[in-house]
Amino acid sequence: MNKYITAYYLDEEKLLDGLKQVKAKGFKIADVLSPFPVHGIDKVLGLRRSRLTRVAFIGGAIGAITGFGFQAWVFTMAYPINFGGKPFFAAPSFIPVAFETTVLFAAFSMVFAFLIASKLLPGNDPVIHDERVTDDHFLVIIDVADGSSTDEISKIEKALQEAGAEGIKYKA
Amino acid sequence: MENLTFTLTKKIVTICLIMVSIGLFALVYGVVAGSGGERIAANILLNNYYFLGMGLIGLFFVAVHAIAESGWQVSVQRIGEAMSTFIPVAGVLMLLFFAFGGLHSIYDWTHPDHIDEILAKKAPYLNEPFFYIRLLIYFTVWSLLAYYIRKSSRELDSLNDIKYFHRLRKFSAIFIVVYAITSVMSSWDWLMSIDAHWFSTLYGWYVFMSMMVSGIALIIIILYLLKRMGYMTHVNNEHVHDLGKYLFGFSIFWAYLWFSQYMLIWYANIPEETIYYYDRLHEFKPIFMINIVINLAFPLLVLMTRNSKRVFWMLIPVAVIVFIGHWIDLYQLIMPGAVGGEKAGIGFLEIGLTIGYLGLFFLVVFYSLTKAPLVPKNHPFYKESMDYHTNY
Amino acid sequence: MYVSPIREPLIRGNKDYSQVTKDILAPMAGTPSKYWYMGIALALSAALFGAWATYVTLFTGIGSWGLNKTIGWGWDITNFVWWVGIGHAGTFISAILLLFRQKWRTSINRSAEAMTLIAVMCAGFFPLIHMGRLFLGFFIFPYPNTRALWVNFNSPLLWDVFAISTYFAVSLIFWYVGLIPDIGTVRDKAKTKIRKAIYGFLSFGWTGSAKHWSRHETVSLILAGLAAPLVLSVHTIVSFDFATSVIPGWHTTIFPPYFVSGAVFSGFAMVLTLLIITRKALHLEEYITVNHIESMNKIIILTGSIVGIAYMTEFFIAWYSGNEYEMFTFVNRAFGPYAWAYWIMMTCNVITPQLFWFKKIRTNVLITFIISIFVNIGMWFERFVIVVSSLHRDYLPSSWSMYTPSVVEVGLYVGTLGLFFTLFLLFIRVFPVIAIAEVKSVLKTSGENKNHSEHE
Amino acid sequence: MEKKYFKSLDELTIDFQKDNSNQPAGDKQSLLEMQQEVTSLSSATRRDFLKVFGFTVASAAIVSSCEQPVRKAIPFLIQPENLVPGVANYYASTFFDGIDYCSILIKVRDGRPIKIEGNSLSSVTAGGTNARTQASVLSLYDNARYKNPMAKGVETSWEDVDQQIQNQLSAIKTKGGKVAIVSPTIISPATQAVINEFIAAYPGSFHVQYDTLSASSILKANEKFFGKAFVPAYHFEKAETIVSFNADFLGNWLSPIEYTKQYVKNRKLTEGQRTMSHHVHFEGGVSLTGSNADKRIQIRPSEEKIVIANLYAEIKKLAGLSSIDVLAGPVDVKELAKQLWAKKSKSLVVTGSDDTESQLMVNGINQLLENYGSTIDTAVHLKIRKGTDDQMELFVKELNAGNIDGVILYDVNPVYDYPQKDLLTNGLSKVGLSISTSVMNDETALLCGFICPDNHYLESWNDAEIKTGFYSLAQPAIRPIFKTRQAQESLLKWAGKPADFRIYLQNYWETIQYPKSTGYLSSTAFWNAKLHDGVFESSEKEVVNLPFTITTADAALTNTKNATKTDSIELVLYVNTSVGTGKHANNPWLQELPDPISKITWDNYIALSPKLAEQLGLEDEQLVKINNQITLPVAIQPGQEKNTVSVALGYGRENAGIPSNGVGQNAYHLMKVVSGEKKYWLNEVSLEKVGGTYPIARTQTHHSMEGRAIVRETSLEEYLTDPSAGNELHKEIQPHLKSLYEQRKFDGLHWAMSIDLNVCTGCNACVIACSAENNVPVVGKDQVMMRREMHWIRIDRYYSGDTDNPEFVRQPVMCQHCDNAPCENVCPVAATTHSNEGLNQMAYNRCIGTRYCNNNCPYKVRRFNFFDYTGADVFQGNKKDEVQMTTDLRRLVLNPDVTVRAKGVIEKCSFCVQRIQEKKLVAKTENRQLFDGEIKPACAQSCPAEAIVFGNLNDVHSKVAINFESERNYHLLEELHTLPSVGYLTKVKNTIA
Repeated sequence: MNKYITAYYLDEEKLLDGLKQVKAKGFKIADVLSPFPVHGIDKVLGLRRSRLTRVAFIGGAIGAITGFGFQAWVFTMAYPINFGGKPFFAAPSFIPVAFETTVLFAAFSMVFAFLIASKLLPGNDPVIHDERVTDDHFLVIIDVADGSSTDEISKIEKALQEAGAEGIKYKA
Repeated sequence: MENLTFTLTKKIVTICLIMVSIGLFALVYGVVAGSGGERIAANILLNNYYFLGMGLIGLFFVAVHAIAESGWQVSVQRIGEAMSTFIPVAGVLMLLFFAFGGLHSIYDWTHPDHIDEILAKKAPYLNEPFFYIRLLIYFTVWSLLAYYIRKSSRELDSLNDIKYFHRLRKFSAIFIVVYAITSVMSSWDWLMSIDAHWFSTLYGWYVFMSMMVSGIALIIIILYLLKRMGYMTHVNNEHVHDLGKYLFGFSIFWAYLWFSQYMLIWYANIPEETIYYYDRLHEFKPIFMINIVINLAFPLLVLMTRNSKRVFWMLIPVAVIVFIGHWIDLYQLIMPGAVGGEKAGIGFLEIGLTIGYLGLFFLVVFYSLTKAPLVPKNHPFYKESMDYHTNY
Repeated sequence: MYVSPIREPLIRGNKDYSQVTKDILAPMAGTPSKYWYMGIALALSAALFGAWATYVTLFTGIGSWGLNKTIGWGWDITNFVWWVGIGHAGTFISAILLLFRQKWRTSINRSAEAMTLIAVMCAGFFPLIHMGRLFLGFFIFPYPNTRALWVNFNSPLLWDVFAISTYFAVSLIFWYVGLIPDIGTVRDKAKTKIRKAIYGFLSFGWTGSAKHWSRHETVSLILAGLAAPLVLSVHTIVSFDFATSVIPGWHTTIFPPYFVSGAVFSGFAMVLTLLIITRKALHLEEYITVNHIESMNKIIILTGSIVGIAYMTEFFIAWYSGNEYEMFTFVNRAFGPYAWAYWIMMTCNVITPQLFWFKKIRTNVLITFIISIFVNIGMWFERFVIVVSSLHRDYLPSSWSMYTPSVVEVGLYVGTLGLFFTLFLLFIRVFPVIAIAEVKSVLKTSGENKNHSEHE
Repeated sequence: MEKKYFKSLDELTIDFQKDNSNQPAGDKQSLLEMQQEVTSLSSATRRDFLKVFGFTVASAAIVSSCEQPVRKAIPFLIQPENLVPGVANYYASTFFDGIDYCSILIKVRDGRPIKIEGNSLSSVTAGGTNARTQASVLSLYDNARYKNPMAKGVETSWEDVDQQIQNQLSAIKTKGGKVAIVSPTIISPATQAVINEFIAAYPGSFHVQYDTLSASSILKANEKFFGKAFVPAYHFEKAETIVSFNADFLGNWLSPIEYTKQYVKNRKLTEGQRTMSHHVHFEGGVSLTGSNADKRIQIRPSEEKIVIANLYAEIKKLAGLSSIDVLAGPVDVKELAKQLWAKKSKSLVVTGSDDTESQLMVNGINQLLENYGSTIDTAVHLKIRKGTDDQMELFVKELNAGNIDGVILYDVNPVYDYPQKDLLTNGLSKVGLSISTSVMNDETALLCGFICPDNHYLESWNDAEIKTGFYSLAQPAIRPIFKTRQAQESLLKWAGKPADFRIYLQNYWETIQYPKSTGYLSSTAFWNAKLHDGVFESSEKEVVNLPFTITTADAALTNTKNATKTDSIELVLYVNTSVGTGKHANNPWLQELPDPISKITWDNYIALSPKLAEQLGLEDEQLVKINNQITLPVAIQPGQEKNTVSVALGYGRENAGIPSNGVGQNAYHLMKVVSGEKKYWLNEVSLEKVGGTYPIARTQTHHSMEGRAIVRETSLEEYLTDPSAGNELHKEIQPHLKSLYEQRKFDGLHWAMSIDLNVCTGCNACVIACSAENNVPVVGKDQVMMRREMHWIRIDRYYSGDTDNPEFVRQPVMCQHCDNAPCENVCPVAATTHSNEGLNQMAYNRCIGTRYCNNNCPYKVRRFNFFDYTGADVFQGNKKDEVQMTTDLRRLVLNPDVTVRAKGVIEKCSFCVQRIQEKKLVAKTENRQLFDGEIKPACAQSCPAEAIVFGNLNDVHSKVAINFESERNYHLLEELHTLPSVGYLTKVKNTIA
C-alpha cells in the first residue's frame, strides 16, 4: 500500500461533488484529508457511525457502579462510622461522587478509545502529504493497487481531473 | 403538497366530548361515593393546575425560541401556540373553583382557627383578598400575552412583514420576564401554600421544570396525533430528534432539581423542612418512588441512544409515561397536604377527572389549530427549519 | 445548510480559509509586543505578591488572615467560588452552546475554555491554601492506608474534590481534543524545525483524515453531552458546600441552580472582559464581532435575571418562612454591618446587567467592557455576602463577630489574578486563541460572504 | 556540658527528681540549665527545609514516611514507690493565698502537679473551687518565681542569707529593737505558732496581719457589738430572704466558694425542691453576685449607708421600737423591711461596706430579725480575715517614724496594693533589715534587702483553720522546683529552732489537734488519716455572748442622721473573679479569663453607665484619666448606677513578670485610708477625657439574645403553677423532631450533661478547670481581640430589658455533643465522628483544618488553632506565644492525657473523654458497672454550684437522665434537631418574696 494518487480541491462543495463522481466510476477512495469536518462526507465515503458512544456508555456505567459501590462499601462494610447520625448507607450523599466518577470514566474511556483507535498519540509521526490540508486544501487519496499499470493509474487521474480536482499527484 | 389547514372533524369533537363527560361523571361519582370534599377539590386543583401548566409551557416554548432566534422550532410552533389558548379557560375554571369552596377545602391558612404563630406571620401574603388579586393578575397577564404572541405570529404569517417578527419577539421577551416571576409565585400560591408552614426556595423552579417536561411530552404527543391524522408531514426526524432531546434533557434537569431539593433537606435535617418529605415518605411512599422511577430512570435509560429520540414508536411511549409521571409528581405535591394519607388515593375520581380535563384541553387546542395554517410559511426561519438536518 | 438571511454574519471581512488560518495564527508569530511584555510583567509581579502571601500563610498559619472563631471562611472561599464560577463559561460555551447549536460559540470557545482551565487552577488553589495543615491535605483522597480509614463521603468538601478534579480533567481533555486539529495547523505552518517538532509532538499526528474528523465530531459531541451536566454539577456541588449546612443564609434549596446560573453569569462576564481586550490586542475584531459580544450579553441578561430572581426568592422566602433566624440573616445582609457589600452585589449583579435590554448598550463594546467588570465585582461580592454575612451573625448572638481581611488574604487573591493573567498571556502565545477548524466549518454559512456561496 | 536529648519533658522532670534523691537540694539549678539547653537545641536544620519542601502535595508523602531518628527511652533504675506511669495520684491539700480558701486535691502525674480539684470531704468548700484556685497550679510553673535567695539584689546561697539575717537579727535583739512580721491573715495554727516562736525569740517583735481585701469594718463592728472582733459564719442556705449591700459573696466577699454552695442549696429546683430564696442586692457597679440577684437595686456607694439606715429604721419600727427619722434614701425600703420582718430568723442581711457604722446597723438589723443563731452563727468564726486596717496603718506610721528595725514581709505586697505607696517605699528605706519571702516577683520584694523565697504552696506543708473547728492540711505535691524554702522554716531557722516545718507541723497536729479527735488509735494514725483526707473537723465552738442591747447600732443610726447626699461621680474599686487582688496577675489563664459581666480580658477599664457615657460624650475604648492619676479605657457597662464608675483592682503590676507587667493600671493608689479604714470607693471623682483610644479585648461583643429562646427563663410564681413555664417551646418542638432516616440508638452508654441555669452563677471556675484539664492554649490579648480565644467552655452572658437597668442571664456553652451533629457530616477527612457512646469526637491527627465543621456548628463551640500556640507545629520559629505559655517550665502543667494541638487543627470540648476512659478502665478492672456521678468532667468537678451534672442517659436513674426528663429541661437551638447531649434547665427568678 505505498502507491497512491493524491488530488486536492479548494472548496468543500466541489470536493463533495467530485467525490461522488469519482465514486460513481467505481474508484475506491482511501481517505480524504480536510482542514475541517466536511458535512455529508461520511455518507459519500460510506463511513459507519462511530461506536465511540458505546465506549462512553460502558465507561460511564463502570464509573457509576465503581463510584457508588465504593462509597457504599466504605460506609457499610469497610469502616462504618457514625457521621452526625446519618445512616451508614447514606445514598443521597453518594450521588455527587458517583456522578463525577461516571462522567470521568465515560469521558476518559471515550477519549482514549478515540485516540487509540485513530492512532493519534503524542509523538506520532504521520505522513504529511500536503501541509496545506490543515489550511485550505482538501486532499483526496486514492490507493493504487500493487502492480497496477500506468494505464490504470492514468484512468484514476483522469477521473479525478474530470471530477474537478486540482493538483493531481502520483506517489509511489 | 402538505395539508396546512387543520379541520376539526366531528370524530375529534365527539371523542373529546366523551372524555369531558367521563370527567363530569367522575366528579359526580366522587360526590356520590363520598370521596370527601377535600379529595374532590384537590383533584380539581391538580388537573386545573396541570393543564394550565401545559398551556403555559406551550406559550413558553414559542416565546423562548422566538427570543433565542432559534430556527428549527418553526415547524412545530403552532402546537405551542394552540396549547396556550387553554390559559384563559384554566383561569376561569380556577377562579370558579376557588370561589365556590375550593379555597377553603384546600388551604389551611384560610381557616382563621388554624392560624398559629407562624401562619400569622405569613398573613400579609397568605390572605384571601391578596390571593385573589394575584390570581387575577396572573391570568390577565398570561392570557393577554398569549393572545398577543399568537396574534403577532399569525400576522407575521398572513401579512408577511418582518415587523411582526420583531413584535413577536418583543412580546415573547415580556412574557419570559413576567413568567419567570409569576410561575414561581403562582406555584407558591397554589401549591406550596397547601403545606402552609413549609417552604423551599427551589420550589417554584422545581414545579416549573416538572411542567416543562410534561409540556414537551405533550407537544410530542400532539405532534404525533396530528401526524397520524395526516398533517405535519413537513416535520422530519430531525425535528422529532430535537424534541426528544428536550424530553431527555429536561427530564434529567428535573431530576437534578428534585435531587437538589430532597438531598439538601435530607442532609440538613431541620424539622421544619423535613416534615414535608417525612409525610411523603411515609404515607405516600409508593407514589414518591414511582415519581422518581418513571420521571428519571425511564426517560434516562430509554432516550439515551440517538435512535430512540428520533422514532415515534420509542418516543411516544416515553412521552405518554412521562406525561403521566408528572401528573403523579403534581399529585404528590398536592395530596399529602391537601387530603392526607388516609383519604387520598388514585381511583376513578382521579383518572376520570383527568380524562375529562384532557378532553377539554384537546378540544380547545384542536379548535385553536384550525385558526391558522399549521406552519407559518412566512416566518423568516421557515426555510431554515425546513432545511434542517444535523449530524447529531 | 441554509441560514436565514436575517441573521447577521458571524465572521466579517470576506475571509477565505487561508485567510482565516493566517489571521488566527498571526498572534503566535514573531516576538511578542511591548504590551505583552508589560502585561506579563504586571501579572507576574501580582503572582509574586501571591507567592509571598502563600509563604506567610503556610509558615505562620491561617492566623495571618482575618478569620476568627465565628467566621471560619472569608476571602479564601469567596475567591474559590468566584474562580470556579468564572471557570464555568468555557465549558458552558463549548458544551451547552454546542448542544444548542449556537454557532457563534466557535469564535470564542477556545479562549473561553483556556480561561476556564486557568480559572479552575486558580480556584483549586484556595481550598488547598485554606487548609490549616496543607501538608496533610492528601488525607482528603480515599487511598488505602494502614488505619483502614477512608474519607467522609458525606462531606460536600469531599464532593468538591471529586467535582473540581473531574471538571478540570474533563475540561482539559475536551479542550485538548478540540485543539488537536489546530495544533496540526500550527505544525504545518511552523517555520522552524523546533516549532515543528514541538507542535508535531503535541498534534498527536493529526492529518485531517475524514475518518478522524468523523470520530472527532462524535467525541466532541459526546464530550459536550458529558460536560454539560458536569458544568451544572460542579457549581451545584460548590453550592452544596453552603446549602447542606444548617446556617441561615447558607441552607437554602435554591442554591444549586442559582449558583450555576450565577457561575455562568460571572463566567461570561470574565470572558467578555478578556475577549474585549484580546480581540483588540490581537486584531481579531472580525472573528470576535459585536454580534458575539451581543450574544454573550444576552446570556448575561438571562443569567443575571435568574440570579436576581433567586435573590428575591431567597429574601421573600426568608420572610415567608416565619423563621426568625432566616429572616434576621437577610435583614442583616441588607441593613447590617455588611450592607455595603450587599448593595454592591445588588447593584452590580441585578441592576447593571439590565442595561443590556437596550440594544445600543449591548452592542457597545466599551460599555459592555465596563459592565462586565461590574459583574465580575458584583459576583465576587455575592460570594462574599454569602460566606461572611451568613457566618458573622448566626444563631447565638454571643458568638457574633466581624471579619476584615488581612493583607495576606489580599495577597492571595491578587496572586491568583496574577497567575490567571500570566497563564492567559502565555496561552495566547502558544496556542491559537480561536478554534481555526471550527471557524472554517461555519465560514460558508455564517461568514460575511455567505450569500455569495449560497448553494440552493 | 554534654548535650542531652530528652524524649519528653516528663522524662526531664523525672530524671531530675531521681537525681535529686541523692543529691543536695541545691542542684535544682541544674534543671534550669538543662531546660535552657533544650531550648537552644531548636534551630533550623535540614529537616526544616524538608518540611518546607514538603508543602508541595507531591512530596508530602515523602516527608510523612521520612525516618525519625531513633530515640531511646531510659527506664527508671529504681522504680519510685506509688508512681505508676500514666496513672495520676491525688494528694489532699489546702489552697489559701490570703484571699481565697479552698480545700483541694492536687492531681499529680509523673511527679508533676497538673490540676487542682475540689476536696469533697471538706464541709466548707465541699468539692467546689473557684477560678483562682483552679488556676493556682499554673503559678507553680512560673518563670517569674524567685529561684534563689537574694541578698541586696544578688543571688546567693541559703547559708549566706541565713548568716547575714541572723547576724542582723541578733544585733536588733541586743539593742532591743523591733521586728515586724507583716503577713496576710494567718489561718494556719501551726504557722501562727511559728510566728509566735519567732516573736518569742526576738522579744519586741510583733505581727501585723494585713489584708488587701480587709474585713476590717466587720471586725470592728463586731468588736463593738459583741465585744469581740470576729467574722461570724454565715448560712446563706438557711436564709429565705437575702439582702446584700454590695457584698459580692458569690465572687470575692470572704468565702465565696462556701457561700456559693450555700446560696444555691435553696435555689436549686431539682430533686423535688420547690422553694427558692429571694435575693435582693444593692450595688453601684455590677458584681457577679448582683447579676445573679432576683432583684438588683442600683445605689451609689455613698448612698449605701443611708439605705442601710433607712432599712434599720424601718425594721425598728416593725419591731415596735422607737426609731428616728433618717434622711430618705434613694429607694424605698419599706416593703423590703416588711418582707424581712415576715422572714424573721430566716433572713440574712449582709454588707460589704468598709464602714464600721454600716456594719453595726446591719448587725442591728440582723439582731432585730433574730438572725443570729439561725442564719448567722456566732459560735463559729470565719477566720479568713483577721487583719484590721488600723493595724497596718499603725505599722506604716511606725515604719516611717523609723521605729522599726526589721521587717519580714511574708506573702504580702504592700508596695503594690497599699493605698499609699510612697509611705511604704519611704518606710522600707528606713528599715535596716527588710526581708521578703515572696514566691513570685513582686514590687515589694524589689525594695527589700533580702529575698528569701518561700515555696509555692504546692511545694509546701501547711495547715489551716478556716472556721472554728474546721481544719485542713496542706502537703507538698512536688519537691521545690527552685532553691526556695518554706517561709515557716526560715522563721524557725532565724528563731534558732529546728527548721523542719513538716516535723513541726506533725508535732503540732499530734499534740494540739489529736486530742480534739475521736476514734484514732494513735496520734500517728490520726496524722496519717488527716493527711490523707486533707481535712479535720472538730466540734469546737467559740463563746460569744449576744448583746442584750443594740445601742451600738443605734448610735450608728443616729450618726447617719447627719449624712448628706452628694451628686458627684463616684468610683467603686472592686476585684474581679479572675486576677482578684493582683496576686495572681501573672497567671495567663486568669488574665485571659473573661470578666463574668463585661466579658473583657487582659485589662482593667472604667465601667461606665450608658447614660453617663452619653452625658460625658464617651465611647467604648476611649481613654479617660481618673482623678488625674491613672488613664484607663472606657467600657460602657449596662447596669452600672448612673453616676457610679467602677475600676477593677489587681491590674497594673510592674514587677510581676510576663505576661502581667503593664497589663492594666494599678487602681490601689486611688484608694484612701480614712480614719483607719481603707475606703473602697471615692466620691468627687474627676473623669478627664484624654486623646486616643485603647483597644479592649472582649470575648463577646453582642449582648442581646435578639428575642431568641436561647436562655429560657421564668419566674418562681409561674414555675410553681406550671413547671414547664418559660420552656413551652420544648414541648412544642419535641413532636416535630423527625428525620428522613432512622434515629440512631446508643446501647449501653450515652453520655450527656445537664446544666442548671438557675444555679450557675457565672463564676468561671469551669473555664479555668477546662483549660487546665485540656491543655487549652492561652492566646494573648491580640488574639482575643481578633476573637480567637480558645476556651472550650464559655459562659455566654446576655442583657435583657432596659439598658440602664438590665437583667442578666448567663449560659455555659461547650460542645453540645449533638447526636445529629452538623459538624460531623461535613468534615471531608472524617476527623470528627460520633462515638457509640454519643460523644462527638475529634481526631486531631486526622484534622486538616478546613474549618468547615466550625462554620456548620450552630453553637460555634469549635476552636481553630490559627497559629502555632503550643510549639507543636512542624515548622520551627513560627510559635505565637506572647504570654510565654510554652516555656519548658510552663509546659510542665500540661496534662499528658490530652494531646497538645498543633497549628491548623480544630479543637473542642470532648466531655473530658480522658476522664471517661479512665473511669471506664477502673470499673472494668474492678469488674463492675460505672456509678452515676463517678465520671466528672473538669467543668462539673470544679463547679461550686454543682450546676453541671454528667452521666449516662441510658441509665434512667442517673441524675442526668432525671434532669433530662424534667419539665425545665431544654436543648440549645433544639428546633434544629441537632439532638444535643447537653441539656439546660430553665432559669427561674424568684420575683416574689
